[in-house]
Amino acid sequence: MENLTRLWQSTGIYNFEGPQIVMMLVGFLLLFLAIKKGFEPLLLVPIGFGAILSNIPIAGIADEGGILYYLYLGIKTGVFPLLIFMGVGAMTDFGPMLANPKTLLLGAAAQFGIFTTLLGALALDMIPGMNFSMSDAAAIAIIGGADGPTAIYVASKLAPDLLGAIAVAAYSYMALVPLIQPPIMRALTTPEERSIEMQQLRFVSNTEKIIFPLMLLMLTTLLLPSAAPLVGMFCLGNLMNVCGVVERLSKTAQNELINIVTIFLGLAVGSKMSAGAFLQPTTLGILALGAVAFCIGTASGVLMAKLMNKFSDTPINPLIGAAGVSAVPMAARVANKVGLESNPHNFLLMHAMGPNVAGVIGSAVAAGVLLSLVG
Amino acid sequence: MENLTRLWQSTGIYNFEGPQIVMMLVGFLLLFLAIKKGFEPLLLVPIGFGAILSNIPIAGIADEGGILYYLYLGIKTGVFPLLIFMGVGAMTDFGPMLANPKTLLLGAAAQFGIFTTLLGALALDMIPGMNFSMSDAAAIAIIGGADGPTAIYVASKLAPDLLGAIAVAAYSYMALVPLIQPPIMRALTTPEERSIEMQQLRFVSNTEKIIFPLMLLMLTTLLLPSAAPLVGMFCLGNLMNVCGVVERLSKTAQNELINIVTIFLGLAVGSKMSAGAFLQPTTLGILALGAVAFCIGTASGVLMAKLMNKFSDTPINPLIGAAGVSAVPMAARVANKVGLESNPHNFLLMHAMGPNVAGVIGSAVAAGVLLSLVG
Amino acid sequence: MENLTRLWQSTGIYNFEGPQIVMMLVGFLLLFLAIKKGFEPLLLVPIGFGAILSNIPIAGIADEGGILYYLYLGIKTGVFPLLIFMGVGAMTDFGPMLANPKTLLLGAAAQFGIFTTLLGALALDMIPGMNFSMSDAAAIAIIGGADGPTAIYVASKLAPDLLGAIAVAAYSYMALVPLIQPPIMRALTTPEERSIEMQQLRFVSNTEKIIFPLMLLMLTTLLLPSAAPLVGMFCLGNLMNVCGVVERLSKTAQNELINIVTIFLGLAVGSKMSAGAFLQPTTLGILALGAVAFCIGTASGVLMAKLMNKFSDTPINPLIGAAGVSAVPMAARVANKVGLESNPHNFLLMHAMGPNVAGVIGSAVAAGVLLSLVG
Amino acid sequence: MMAFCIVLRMNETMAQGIELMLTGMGIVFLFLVMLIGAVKLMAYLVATFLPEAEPVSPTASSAPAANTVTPVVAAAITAAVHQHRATHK
Amino acid sequence: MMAFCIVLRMNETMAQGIELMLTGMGIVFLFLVMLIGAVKLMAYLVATFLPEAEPVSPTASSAPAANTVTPVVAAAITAAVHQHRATHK
Amino acid sequence: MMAFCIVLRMNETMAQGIELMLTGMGIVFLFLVMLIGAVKLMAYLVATFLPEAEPVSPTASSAPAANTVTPVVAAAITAAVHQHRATHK
Ligand code: NA
Ligand code: NA
Ligand code: NA
Repeated sequence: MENLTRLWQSTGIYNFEGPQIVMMLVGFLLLFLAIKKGFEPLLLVPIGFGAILSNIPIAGIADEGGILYYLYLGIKTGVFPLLIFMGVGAMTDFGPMLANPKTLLLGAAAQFGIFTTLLGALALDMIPGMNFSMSDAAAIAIIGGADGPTAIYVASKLAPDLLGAIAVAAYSYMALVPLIQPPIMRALTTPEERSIEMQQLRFVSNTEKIIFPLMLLMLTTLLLPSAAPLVGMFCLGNLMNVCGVVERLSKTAQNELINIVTIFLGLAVGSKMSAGAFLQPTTLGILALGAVAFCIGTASGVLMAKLMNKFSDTPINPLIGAAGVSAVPMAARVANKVGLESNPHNFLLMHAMGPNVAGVIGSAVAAGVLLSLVG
Repeated sequence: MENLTRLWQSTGIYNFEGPQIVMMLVGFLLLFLAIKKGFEPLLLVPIGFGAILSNIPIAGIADEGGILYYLYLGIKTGVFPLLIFMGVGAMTDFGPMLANPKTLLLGAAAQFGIFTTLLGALALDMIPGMNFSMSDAAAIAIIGGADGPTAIYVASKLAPDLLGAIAVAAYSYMALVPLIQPPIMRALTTPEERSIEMQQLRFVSNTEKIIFPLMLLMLTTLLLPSAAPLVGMFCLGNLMNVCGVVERLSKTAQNELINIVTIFLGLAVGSKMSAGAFLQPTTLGILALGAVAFCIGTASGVLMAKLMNKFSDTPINPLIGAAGVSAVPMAARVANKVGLESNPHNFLLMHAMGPNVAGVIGSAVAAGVLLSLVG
Repeated sequence: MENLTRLWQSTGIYNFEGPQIVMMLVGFLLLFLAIKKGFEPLLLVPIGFGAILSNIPIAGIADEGGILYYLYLGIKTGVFPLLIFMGVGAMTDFGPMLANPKTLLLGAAAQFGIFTTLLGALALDMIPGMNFSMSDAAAIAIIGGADGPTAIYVASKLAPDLLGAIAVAAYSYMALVPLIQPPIMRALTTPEERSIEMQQLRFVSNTEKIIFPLMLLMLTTLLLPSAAPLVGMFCLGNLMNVCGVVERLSKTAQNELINIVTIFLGLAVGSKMSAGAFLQPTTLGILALGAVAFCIGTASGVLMAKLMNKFSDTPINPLIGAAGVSAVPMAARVANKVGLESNPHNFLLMHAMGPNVAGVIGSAVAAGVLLSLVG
Repeated sequence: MMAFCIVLRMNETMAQGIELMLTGMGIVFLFLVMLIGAVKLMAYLVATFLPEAEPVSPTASSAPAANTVTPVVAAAITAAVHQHRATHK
Repeated sequence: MMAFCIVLRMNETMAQGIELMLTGMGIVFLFLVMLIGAVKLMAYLVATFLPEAEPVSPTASSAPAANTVTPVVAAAITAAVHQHRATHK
Repeated sequence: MMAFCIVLRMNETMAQGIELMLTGMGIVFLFLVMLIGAVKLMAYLVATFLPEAEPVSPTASSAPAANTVTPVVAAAITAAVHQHRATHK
């Protein structure tokens, strides 16, 4: 009898609290979006499941002694996002960017989304119920970088409490890039501009591809060492891939290692989606700001491309400017698709990969600035 | 000269103690059973080797600072058994169970083995030299669940000192299922019962397979949150496999990740086979109780199937009840084989997979009850 | 304005110190040797990159809280080198050695390089600016074992400060084996000796291959338990490979697991290449001693083979003695190549694999002696 | 006296064990019976609202392909797999 | 009075934010413009001192091979890959 | 006086080193000589009590298969391996 009472008092029914139920529903929503709508499933399946697990009453899966608590140490130490970034680096081809280096400017312009979001967060702080410190604002702003591991790395350093909301916003909007970007791209360009065909990319030798990651790391070292962990691990992955002599390490970094870390990282991010931290007005603010960040980043990239066309002979299709937000390779595919609407023979994919990977560098640099000045 | 003395005093010959030698022989016996007899080699090779390594005098491989000490942290935190369970979940097909859900009752009945073993352990406590606390008894009882990761997880929480003996008993008896079960199955059934042919299983849609792990997790959350870590990681693995959008994560969970963790887990279990903890009368008690647990679980499953036939129109071959003990997929294969003896055209394998995976759920539920009421 | 000042003061340009620049150049040199010259790239790419990362000013990637700091824990605990050794064990075929066990003597003789290096280090201690304690000397001596994981394991226990220089020296000279060994081999042998054809190796049964790693571990246990961690993990890998029942574990140990650990181990070794520890006269001493160690090891192996020919009927080609230094499989290939110069029909590769793997055992034994008497 | 105490304690412990057994088996059955209900309900709801066409003999289509493998092709398969493994190591 | 203070603080914070924005975008552009220069310099230096022959139509050579795959060979390929996967699991 | 002390210490350290060298090489040889004995004993015992038939020319059986690979099959192999790698990435 006593056992039954004890058991009853340890059921979820007895212990459930409203906010936990809401957070579980959020977890199910993420799973639905990931599985049925194809929203960045590799991250959102573990994140959504982690959100569910960490809100199970009594079980304490995200509390000290629970598995999600231990997995979160991988984020707290920065090891997981950096290992993911190494794997992404190994999967990245800098060839198109090296063939047309001025597309780096598009990757720079798109970071405008980050800094306007920062201002937006500070402005929202005026609304009662929203409390964003400068650190919080900087962590939210990085959503505009459209780069998951960078956002998680920065948020874990500047605003761990907001990590769940920031990661969810970042991956959700990355998944929504095909819906968010095209209207903005069409609104800011004429059909003629969208039809611009670009010159074929020059051949890039392997020597250049090997030197580039080292050069990028050196520039980071000289100008912005605070970005060096992110840029460094990215460059290590890239170098392992292009140098050709450590193929087995490169393949493992791109496959098994990144897969293992993705499962762990996703679950650990989900474990930060506790009701106390997530069910706040601030989360709505974060979601709103994230959407604004993506829109401004897209617009900045397109407008920068139009500006460059005023000063340059070799024309740039302004659509590829939108790829400067990162969201690799989704944003580049979107640029290609919108371009095909106006000119069915115009394949922009490879041209858009340049600003796309430039956007990754750009947001890592922006992250370095924020970590250096705010952290 | 001094060096030689020092070296001589640091040899194994000089330092060997009898109990260590016996434990090494136990390690060699496990290796022999694994390699020559095919007893669950994936676990018993690392466990046996870990037992040998941890009993080498002077080297201190299982002491603080040694590699087995660090690997054991993965068990102490519960991370290793839960990751294994995630991989097992990814390899599990709930289809046959969903097609014939009443086989879940067979998986419930077989857990009778767990609770009679609990009583048995408490009874053995009366024998001088055997000292089993309630926690010890519960940890020993879980051997009857015939499920390795569940047994290790529960033992690591309730009776870490008995972990070595419990894990060895669990895996040994799982390997012995083809010897233990058939006589019991034949004794409790008539040839006519063993010849019963079962209806072909209905088609199970993928939607059902996706919803099931989430539904199972929700039921666990509502009724028995203490089972949520086990059931949750199992359901995560299963969901990753059936949802179809994270194939690379699912494959890694089923292959490289589970392989790596299996090596580490096995070695770490072996490191708990120190002479002090293992060479006790209690170990003999554990081995005896484990055998009884398997026998009673098998019998309960078969008898439950016979009982169900009394109340149901669609007949169940009672042999598949024996698969309710888990020991996936060995017990299902045994049911199939014994069935073929009586009716060479009767393939029970898929029908037995239902109670087989139901047994995994059943023992996770039983584990939750024990952790909740005893832990 | 304040921000700009703060940023400027956090640039690498502002903070660079000369020694860090030199260490970065050392890192680039290692990358160049690995990528362009093919020097042991699997280790030297991560080591070189780790050296660069850990010398970036401000970023603190190797300081507490940085990723390289956390990765170094894997070396500090001994886990990484032992896991690499397990993988190497799984890749090792003891067949040729079992077919011709007296080649084990060649693997013993080559360890002479280790102990003369020890004396050399103690002698160098007399030179002002060189300070080698007995522990340092022992850690440096192990370079002569020509075995990376053994060297890293011993150095991490006896002289962590010298780890960077020792690992670099060990892998560099292993890469230089095709340049270092042939002149010595030619100088110590006559053309007739180099033309000696050896008897075909006898068939070795699988039973012998399964028993051997267990026997080797038992001998280590009895005589030299301090070598048991190294020898034990090596034997575990080997047993998993030859026993045939845990193929999936063996493949993972040889591929994904060793690849992951290699990346981490390399980066962590690189993180010990700080200017303070590396830019010392002692590093030059270590490099010089390492070269001497390889030369003496090679010569000892060759001379031992010649000595054995004086007492044995079945002739041994003395070239295979050089393979006794380890550097698997490079040294065996060198023996084969030098042999082909004198006798184009004489394939020594399989015969040289015997002393080659014997050299691994020999240096693990020597490591055990050093850890036991010096540590 | 002491023996009496031990017996008393035994009985008490055994009583606890028996209670645990009854509770435990009760929970296990309750849980799995509820799961049966949930699975049946789900099957009904899915069949009603989210019907999915059963693939027509899913294995039949691949079987003929397997049967028509000629010896030369079988050799190719074997060799390809071997070669792949060799290169993959 | 308190409202005044808040407005003051806001303005101060916003001013900090704007300064951060200007600094940040400045650094981002400075960094990437320098990177453009470095990439162009590298391209020039590599082309001058370490020229590498451009592979002649790298995809053209493999295309014919792919086109000449006959049905029987296609079946072999499929089967080999399937078999490999099955054995690799 | 100090120089004398240093020399003394040196000699002492060198003496220790030499002793370590002799002990070390002794142990290494002792260990490997015992291992030779053990391997020989094992080979004898295995050959006596657990004889295993030597596979008759293990490579000979696979060689013909390799030799009869026709060009079309070779193409299939290559394509299969390429395709597999592409799909595996
Ligand atoms: Na970006
Ligand atoms: Na079970
Ligand atoms: Na060696």
